[in-house]
This record gives sequence, structure tokens and C-alpha cells, in this order.
Amino acid sequence: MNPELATPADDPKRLSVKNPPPLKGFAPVFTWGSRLAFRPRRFLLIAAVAVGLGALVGISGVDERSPFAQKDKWFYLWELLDKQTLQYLLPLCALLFVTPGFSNEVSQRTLVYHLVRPVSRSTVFLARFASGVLPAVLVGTLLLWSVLWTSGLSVPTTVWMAVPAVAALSALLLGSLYYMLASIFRKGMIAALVYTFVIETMFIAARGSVQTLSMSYHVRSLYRALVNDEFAERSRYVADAIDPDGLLFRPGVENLAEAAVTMLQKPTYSSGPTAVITAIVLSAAFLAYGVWRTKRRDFPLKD
Amino acid sequence: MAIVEIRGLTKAYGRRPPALRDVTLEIHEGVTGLLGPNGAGKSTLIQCVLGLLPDFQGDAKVLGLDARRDRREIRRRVGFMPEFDAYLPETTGIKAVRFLGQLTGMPYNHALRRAHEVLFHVGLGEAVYRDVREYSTGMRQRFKLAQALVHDPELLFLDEPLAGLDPKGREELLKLIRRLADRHGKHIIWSSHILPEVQKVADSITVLKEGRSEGTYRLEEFAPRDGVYSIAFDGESPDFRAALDAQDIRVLATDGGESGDAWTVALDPELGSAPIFQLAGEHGVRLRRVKPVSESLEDVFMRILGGHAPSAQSAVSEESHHFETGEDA
Amino acid sequence: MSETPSIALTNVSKWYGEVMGLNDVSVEFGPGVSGLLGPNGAGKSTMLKVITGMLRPNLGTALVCGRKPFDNPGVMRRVGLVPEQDAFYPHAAILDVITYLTRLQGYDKAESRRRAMNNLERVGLGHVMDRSAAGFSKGMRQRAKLAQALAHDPDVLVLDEPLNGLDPTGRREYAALIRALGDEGKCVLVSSHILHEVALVARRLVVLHNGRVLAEGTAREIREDLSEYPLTVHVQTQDGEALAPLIVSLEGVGRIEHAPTGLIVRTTQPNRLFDEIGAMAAEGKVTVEALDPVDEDLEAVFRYLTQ
Amino acid sequence: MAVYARGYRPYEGSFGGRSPVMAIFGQGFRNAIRTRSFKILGVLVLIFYVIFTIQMYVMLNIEEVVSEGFSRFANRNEPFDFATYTTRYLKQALMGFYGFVATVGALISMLAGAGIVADDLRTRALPLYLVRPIRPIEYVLGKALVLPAVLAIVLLSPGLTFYLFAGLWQPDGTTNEWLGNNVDILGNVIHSYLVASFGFTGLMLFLSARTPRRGTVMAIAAAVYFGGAMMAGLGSELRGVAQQALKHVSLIVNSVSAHVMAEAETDRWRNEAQMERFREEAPSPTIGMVVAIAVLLIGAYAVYRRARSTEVSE
Repeated sequence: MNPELATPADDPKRLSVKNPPPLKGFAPVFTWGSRLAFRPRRFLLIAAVAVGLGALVGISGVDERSPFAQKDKWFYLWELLDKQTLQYLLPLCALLFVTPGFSNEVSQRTLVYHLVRPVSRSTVFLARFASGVLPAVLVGTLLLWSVLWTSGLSVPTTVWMAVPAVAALSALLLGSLYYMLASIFRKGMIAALVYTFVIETMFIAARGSVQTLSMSYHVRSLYRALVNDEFAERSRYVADAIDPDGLLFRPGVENLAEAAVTMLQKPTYSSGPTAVITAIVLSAAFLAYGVWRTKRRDFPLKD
Repeated sequence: MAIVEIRGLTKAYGRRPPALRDVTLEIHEGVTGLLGPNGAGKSTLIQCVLGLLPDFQGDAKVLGLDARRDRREIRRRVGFMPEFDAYLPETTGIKAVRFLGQLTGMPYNHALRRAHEVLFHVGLGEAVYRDVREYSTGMRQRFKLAQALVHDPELLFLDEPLAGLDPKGREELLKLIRRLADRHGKHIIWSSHILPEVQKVADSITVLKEGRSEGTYRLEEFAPRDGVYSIAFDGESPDFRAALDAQDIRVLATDGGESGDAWTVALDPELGSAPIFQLAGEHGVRLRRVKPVSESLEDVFMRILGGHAPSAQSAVSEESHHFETGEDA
Repeated sequence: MSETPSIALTNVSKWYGEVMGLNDVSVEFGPGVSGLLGPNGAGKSTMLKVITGMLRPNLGTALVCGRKPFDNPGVMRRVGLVPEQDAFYPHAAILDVITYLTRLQGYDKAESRRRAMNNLERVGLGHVMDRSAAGFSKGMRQRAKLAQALAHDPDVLVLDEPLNGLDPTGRREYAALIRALGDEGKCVLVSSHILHEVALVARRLVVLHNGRVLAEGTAREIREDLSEYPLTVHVQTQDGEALAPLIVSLEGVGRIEHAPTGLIVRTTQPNRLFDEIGAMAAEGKVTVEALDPVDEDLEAVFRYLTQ
Repeated sequence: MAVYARGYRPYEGSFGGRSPVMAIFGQGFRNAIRTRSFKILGVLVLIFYVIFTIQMYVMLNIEEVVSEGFSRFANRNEPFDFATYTTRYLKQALMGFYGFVATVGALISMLAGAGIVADDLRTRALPLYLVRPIRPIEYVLGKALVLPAVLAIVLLSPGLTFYLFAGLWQPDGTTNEWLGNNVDILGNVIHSYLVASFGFTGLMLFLSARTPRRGTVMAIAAAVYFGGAMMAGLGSELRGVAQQALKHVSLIVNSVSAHVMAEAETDRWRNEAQMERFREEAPSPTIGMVVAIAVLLIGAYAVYRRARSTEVSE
């Protein structure tokens, strides 16, 4: 050790013990969090797996025995994105990138270094959340695009463009929920997995307004609001099957989608703006609860 | 007979610089302190002595067995207590030690009997029926010692055996291990960074530095430093110090802290301690302690690392006393 | 807000669930190095965690530089911590980690980096600062933890078992650095369960046992307060026969034993004994070769305290 | 009168105990069957087993049921007797039983086997083993035997007893003949058990040797088991190479493929074309076995690499 390398003493102003303004220190924590989230090997691996899974879903669109897929691949893709992809695969992106942000700091015990810095706990909590959202959106978008790309259909631009928005809403809403779960349970990942695959599935399986309790309902609402017109126009076989005389369906009319959905006993989805606003309010609530818990919690951070 | 005999041992992992280079050393009976800074190659030496190292250059004999060919036989006759916290999942102390005894080849019933015996011996008492996970740090340390003893090894390798223990526990375990060497003829290699404890327990030390052996020394070789005293006193120090200086009594080190009332001083060995008492009396300083200092293992170790082997009549080296402060350095 | 760095605990109690961590602890620390000594589970770590705002005391108040540390991040500008946890980001170079942590202190990026490099150099990790702490030895990680604690030049330093895992050379350097920091007037708090370590860095001690503060002061002050245990002084002299009658009547002197090397004296008033022997030796009445209060050292003090 | 030596005493017993493989296996086995998850799931299997046994008794011993069963199981225009009836019924029952119990077996291996090596890593018991006179391969063997033994309780013993019961409930004097004629059922039971125990063991060994965290092991194992089952389901609906590859990725489905195939051959598919198509969609028992052995070897190698480590200090 070289004691002569001591840092020169600071000017006394810095020794003020006043609390920093809110969100001071957000930027470095965010940058650091992004750096950890975008760790090349992990990020590329996850992205590759996501693209692969998306491709599998997309390819399965050629399934010959599905009555619709044989006749109407558009309708099949429309439903496929909703059922498997938005319901189970997209949340996994949020799970992998957003959930561990803060809970890893706790389990690796590196949180201790933040607790002894002039950065409030809420800043660290929120910044680590924010840094997880972007990679989740990126990978989610890649996954959905990979489904579209491998489906073999010439998907219109509107649908391609809708994908990032849907992925972003999913990352925000499910991410904040998982993030909150991780601040409550010691095994946040497991809690989030159980939530996604058990509780969400139960909500979805239920009829009527119980469905709105599921988080993915809002994400799927946005998806429906953005792409229904495009898909409805192209799902000719289904349109003919339901309404051969063309009484209900006139090209470009919204209720085409509704009719198809009713046929499959789907709930009515909320409109785009409603879905987005609800999702934002919900995630703000989740984050607020997480902040509140984090602020008053003890962190012994034992080995 | 040398317990461990190593000739020209070189071991390199991959393309990194060798962990041990041409090490030649002998470890004899009794308690041997294995010392060396981090990265000196101690862990590679441990692996070699435990018969875990499959390939290396040079020759190594442990308990007279070839460390390359008779690796399993070596492991049957050597006990190892690791530095890190280690226990068995979901088992009571007694079951864990019995199981590890079985792994050494002991039949079930013998292993169980023996497990009881060693666990009792290390002082775990009734706790042997409790899950090891519930043990405190001190109990785990005792558990680790018990598992190293279960198969009655001839050579015990203890890696920081007192880590994490409180002062009372350290004292107890230290005595227990010392007794194993004295009364039961166990040979012990004691690897540690806590030199005062090594000094208490060891008969000799072996020093490694940067993958090379710096020799084996018997602790008896360390002579007291003639004419060096550690003194403690109450009263004004500047006058006293000036007086000491005037009498050519050198203050080698002062105990850190604001009043600096515990010093190490050196004077002409012929005179004994009398001049100190005289000066103290003249300056109204109350002496609380005047005690000849023998060289500590720490001093010796530092000197070995500095490249000078210890001599019987060692010179006082100023830079190596551990109560130095900035102004004296 | 106080100008001098300080830590004050007033009647602090802390428990985890129903497990007692600290029990009604009141103690203050000012500038200089203080040692926190106690066996495992005595509450040392709990106390340091309360001081650094990781835990909120269940009863009582903790103040650091006049502010409560829990969820009061401003005060942390003046605090540096070497935690007990052996934790570092496994996937980032140590220089980047410490630069980041120093940025959180409010420095800009360049300054943080300069400080991080400077302090890594200072603790002797200059040659490995572009490597991840995952491959470090325990001693190197210990140094890295110190570098991050020093990078913002705090004047309250809390070091939890800082010398764990260091080799003798490292131990010595680290201890010298801690003492130097104390001499600069920083408030340094060092915990350890190894007596030699504490003796190496701190004169003022706080002894903790079962969550309670048993004693504070220098080893000698504490020893003097333990008046129920008379001090045993080994007087090494050839003139034992002559000396014994001279000191036997001194106030406080209990038993005197004759040993081959001199006298073993037990006294409750050691100062009287030291004065008397000092005077006689100075006048040349007796030749005293050595004077050794055998149970005044830290080990004895600790033994008596926890008996 | 005597005062004997107190304190430490030397050991004078032998070192010729059982092979360390058995000690490691015993330790692992005891830890595995002592877990709560094994007890709960084991009782579940037991209940299922009792129900199937009772049903089988009814189907083979109550005359009205048997005659009704004849009409259900017999194809038109074929000579039909009680022995053939039993065979067909048993094949169907085995498929039903294992269709469910194989999943339970996977769950047991996942919950009770997650810590098999991971626990040794987490508690750092591994170095304590390695400094004893055992070979790496002995450690691997000891650990690799644990799950097959556990799974034998839930996956092997029920099938064996069903087979025996079916033989015992044949008319007097024909038991041995029936058992002899239906060795293929016994073969299916054993095949199914081997595929399951190899595959599950290999997976758990592999994951468990990679990380000290049980939770992580369980999560990944669950993903592989259930994700694999989903993929295999998806795969069987595809065509071509993708189908042939994907339908074999589920360890659970592979393990019951022998029973599935046997059941399909009894009477479900009336013509050869349908059977051909079924063979294309269902995983092949042979390839299933190959996959399971490959997984076992990979898992064993992962453990072997751990056991070869000589790191015993930090």
C-alpha cells in the first residue's frame, strides 16, 4: 500500500450532510444497471433464444390440423401472437431483465455499497428498474418480429410498428409487477414465474371481467387496438365462415374483429388509450409500493 | 524423518506463471507453521501434500509415500481442515463425521464410534445430534477439526484453523491442537496469517514466497534481542524522550496513539535496564512495564520476505517492528 | 450538523425477529481510531450496520455527525464503509466498480475515475485494477473494499473485520493505513474478534458481549476499573529477598510470591507499587531487571470481562 | 484400580469398509427420500397405484365387467380370449398410469434431486470428500445411483407388480404361460423406467453440478421438463426433420413412449396407414433411450469435472 497516495482533502462544502434532492444519482445507477443488463454474453444469448422461440412459434403457423391455419393463416397468426406470445413469452423478457435489477443487488449483497452513499434508496430502486426496461423491450421486440418474420406472410408495416409499443407496455407493466414481487419475496424470480404461469393462467381461463385482473389483458388490449384492423381485413376465411353474406363485415369496419372474437368467446378488450393509461397507473402503483417497502426495510445483507 | 519431503517441485496451471517453482523443502515432526503472503503458492502445496495433485515436476514424498503414485493412500493418512466454512447438507454433526469417516474406508460401526469420540474430544458435547447448519462459527470450526481427525491421521493439515473464533475459543482450540502434537504424536501443518498464534503453537516454520521456498526454520533459533526493552509509563514524554536520546538510548518504535506511552527502546546490553529506571526517576515518569523483548515471529517473517534469513544474533531492524508510526518510519 | 466527525448511539436496541442483536447500547465515538471488540455474535456487525443506516434501531437513536443514518442518505457523504460482506460485482473490472461507486458520491465521471485509480493504487491494487474482483484473493478483495471506502475521502470510517484474510504483510500495511487515518482526525471504527488485530490499530476499545457494551476505554483504563481482579506484576530481580519486605506493607499489595527470577506481586493499587519500585530502582537500592504486569494486556482484560 | 487414557485415542479399527460409492449413494438416497416433496408426491403415486390396482382387479376378476370388457377390447372378426383381453387391458392401463406418474417422477427428481451435487457445492462439502481416498469416478457413481433408486420406488415397482398381478389373475395353471407370452410388457416397464431414470438423473446431475443454488436448478429443470413437453407436443404437429427432432426433446414423453407405442399397437388404430402416421408423430422408444443415455453421460461428465477439481483452499 502507498499511504502517500492519499486523496487530497475535500473542500468543506462537500461535507454538508443535507439530503440530496430527489432522484439525485439516478443517472449513474441507471448507466451502471444498463451496463449489467447489456452484459454482452448474457444479452446476446437471451436475444438468440428469444429469436429462436419466436421462430418456433412462427413456424408452428404451418400446422395443418388447425382448421383455421389451413384456410386462414392470417387469423391463426393474429390469435397465436395473442395467446402464446403475449401471454407467456413476452413476460419472460421482463422477467429476465427487469426482475433481477434490485433483488440481485440484495442477493449479491452489493446493495451495501449503495446504502452508504448519498443516494436515496428510492433512487437506486427506480433507476435499476428503468435500466432493466430497455433491454426487455429490445428483446421482446426481437421475439415478436421473429414470429412475424417466420410466419411466411407479408405482414403489413402497421403490425411491424405496433410490436415495439406492445413490447414496451409489457416490459413496463409486467416488469414493474415482477420488480415489486422481487422486493417482497426473497425468491423474486420464482414468485414471478408462479405468478405468470399459474395466477395469470387462472385469470385468463376465467370468463368475463375476471380477465381484466390479468396484467397481460392490458398488453393484449393494446395489441388488439393496434393490429385488429389489419388482421381483420386479411382474415377472409374466418370472415366468410362467420358471415358468409357479408352482413356484419364490411371491409375496414371494426366490428369484424369483435365478431371473430365473440365467436371464440373472448372478452371485449379495452381501447388502446385506456389500456395504456391503466397500465401506466398500475405500474406506478407497483413501483410506489416497492419504493415504500424498500425505504422502510432493514437490509442486514447477511452472507 | 521428514514428514513432507519435496524436491524441485514445479507446478504450473495452464499458461499462467507457475504457482510453485522448483520448491525444495522438508517439513519435520511436530507443529509446522506454513507461512507466506497471498499467492505464494500455499494452496498448491496443500494440494500436493494432500495427494490431490496429479501432475507436477519434481519429487514429493508425504509420510514416506510418493505424492504422485500413492495419492489415495496419502489421503487416507492425512487429515485436512479447510479454511472456509464447510459442512454437509442436511445432516447432524455425528452423521456427517461418520459419513466422512466411511469415505476414508472405515466400516460403518467403527466410523460411528470414532465420530462420537472425536466430536466429544473437540468439545461439541450434546451438539453432535444437532444439524450442522445450526452450529455457530465456533462450533463449525470444531466440527471441521473433528472431521479431519476422524480417521486418526498421522498428519493434519490445518488451514487457518482458528478463523472466526472468539478469543476464548481460540485459546481452547490452540491448546487442543498443541496437545494432539505433544501427547499423541500427530504431525501438524498449520497454515495461517495470524503470526502471533503460529508463534504460540509451532515448533518450526516454513515460508513460501512467490512460488519459491524461503526455507524452514526452527522457532528456537529466534533469540531474544539483547538490550531491547518494551516500556510503558505514565507522565510527560518529551522530556523523557530527550533524556533517553541524550543517553544514547534509541526509541525504536512508539505505540500508535496520541500520548505514545508505550515504547520499544534499545540500549547497551551491558547496562541492563538500570538506565531506564534512573532516567524515569529523574523525570518523574512512572514506569509500568520494563520488559526485554524477544524477536516476534512477525519480525522474522518480514525479514525473511525481505530476503535475509534470520541469524541467531539478529540485528534490530527498525522498519520491521509492528508498532511503527509515520514519524518513525 | 457537527464539524467534527462523530458517532453517537443512545440506548440503541436492535433485534432480528426475536433474536437480540444489540441491547441498550449507549456509546460515542469521536476522532481517532476506536476498536470494537467482541466474540462472534456479540453484536459488532449489528452495531456497524445500525451506524451505516442499513438497519433501523428498534429502540433508541443512532446519530452520525448529528444525523440519523437510516434512510438519510445525505450524511453518507461523510461515511465510508468496509462491509463484512465479501461482495463485488462479478462481471465488471474493479476500477469501473469503484468509479461507479464514487460517482454516487456526487463527483463527475473523470474525477471519480481519478479517485478510484488513485485509491486502488493506494491500497496496492494498481496492477490489477482492470480485472474483476471475482478472481481476487480474499486479501485483495479486502483491499478493494477499503479503496471504495476511501475514494470520497470520508471522515467517518466504519471497518467491519477489515484485516480478515490479509496476509501478514498486508495486515501490517493495512493497519498502518488505518492508524494514519485516525491520526488525521477521522473517526475510524474498527471491529474485530482477534485481539492482536485490535491492538494493532486502536487504543480506545469498546468491548461488546451478548449485545451489550461491557467496557470502553484503553486496555489499561479498563483493566484499572476491574478492581476485583488484583493486578499481577512480575518483578524480575536478583534482590527479591531484600525487596519483598519493602513493598509488602504498601497499600493494596496482597500476596507476594517468590519465584526463581524474582517476585510475583498482586496488588489492587498498582500505581503505588510502580512508584515505589521505580524510586528504589532509580536510587539504586535494588536492581530491577524487568517489570511486567502480566495480566494488563488485552487478552487478560478480555478474559476478565467475559468471565 | 486403574486410570485409563483420557482425551484423544488412536483408531485401531480397519479401513476395509464398504466402497465409498455405497456410502455416498446411501447418504444421497437418505437425503432424497427424507425430503417433504418426495413424501408428498410419493403418497400421491401410492394413491394412484391403489386406484389402478383396484380397477385392475375389477376388470380382471368380476365376470360382468370382463364380458363387457371383451366387447370393448376385441376387434371384429378375430379370435379373442381372456389372455389377449388381459394383455390389451394392461397395456392401456400402463399407459394411463405412466402418463401421469412419469410427470410425478420428473417432479420428484426435480425437487428431491436439485441439491444432489448443488448442496455439496453450496455447503462446500465437496472439498471434504475430495481430500479423502476416493476417486472422482466413485463420487460420480455414488451420486448417479441416487435418483434411479428413488425413481425405482415410484416408476419401476408399480409396473412390475401390475405385470405380476395380471399374471396371477389368469385362470389356474396359465399364469406362467401368460407371463411368458407377455415379456414385452415387462420389457416396456423396464424400458420406460430406464429412460426416465437415465434422462432425469442426467439432467439433474448436469444442472446440479453447474450451480450451487437449488432454486436455480429447480427453475431450469422445470423449464426443461415442461418446456420440453410443450416442444415435443408442438413438434409432433410439425412435419419433416423439425418434427423428428422436436418430438424427442421431452424426457417425460420419451419415458412413456414405450407404453404409448404398445397401447397404440393393441387396437386404437384400425389400419396400417393410421398406424404409420401415428409412428411418425409419436416419439420412438429407441431414440428416446439414446437421448436419455446421452443426457446421462453429459450429466455424469459435468459431475466428474467437479469431482476432479483439486481446489481445497481459497
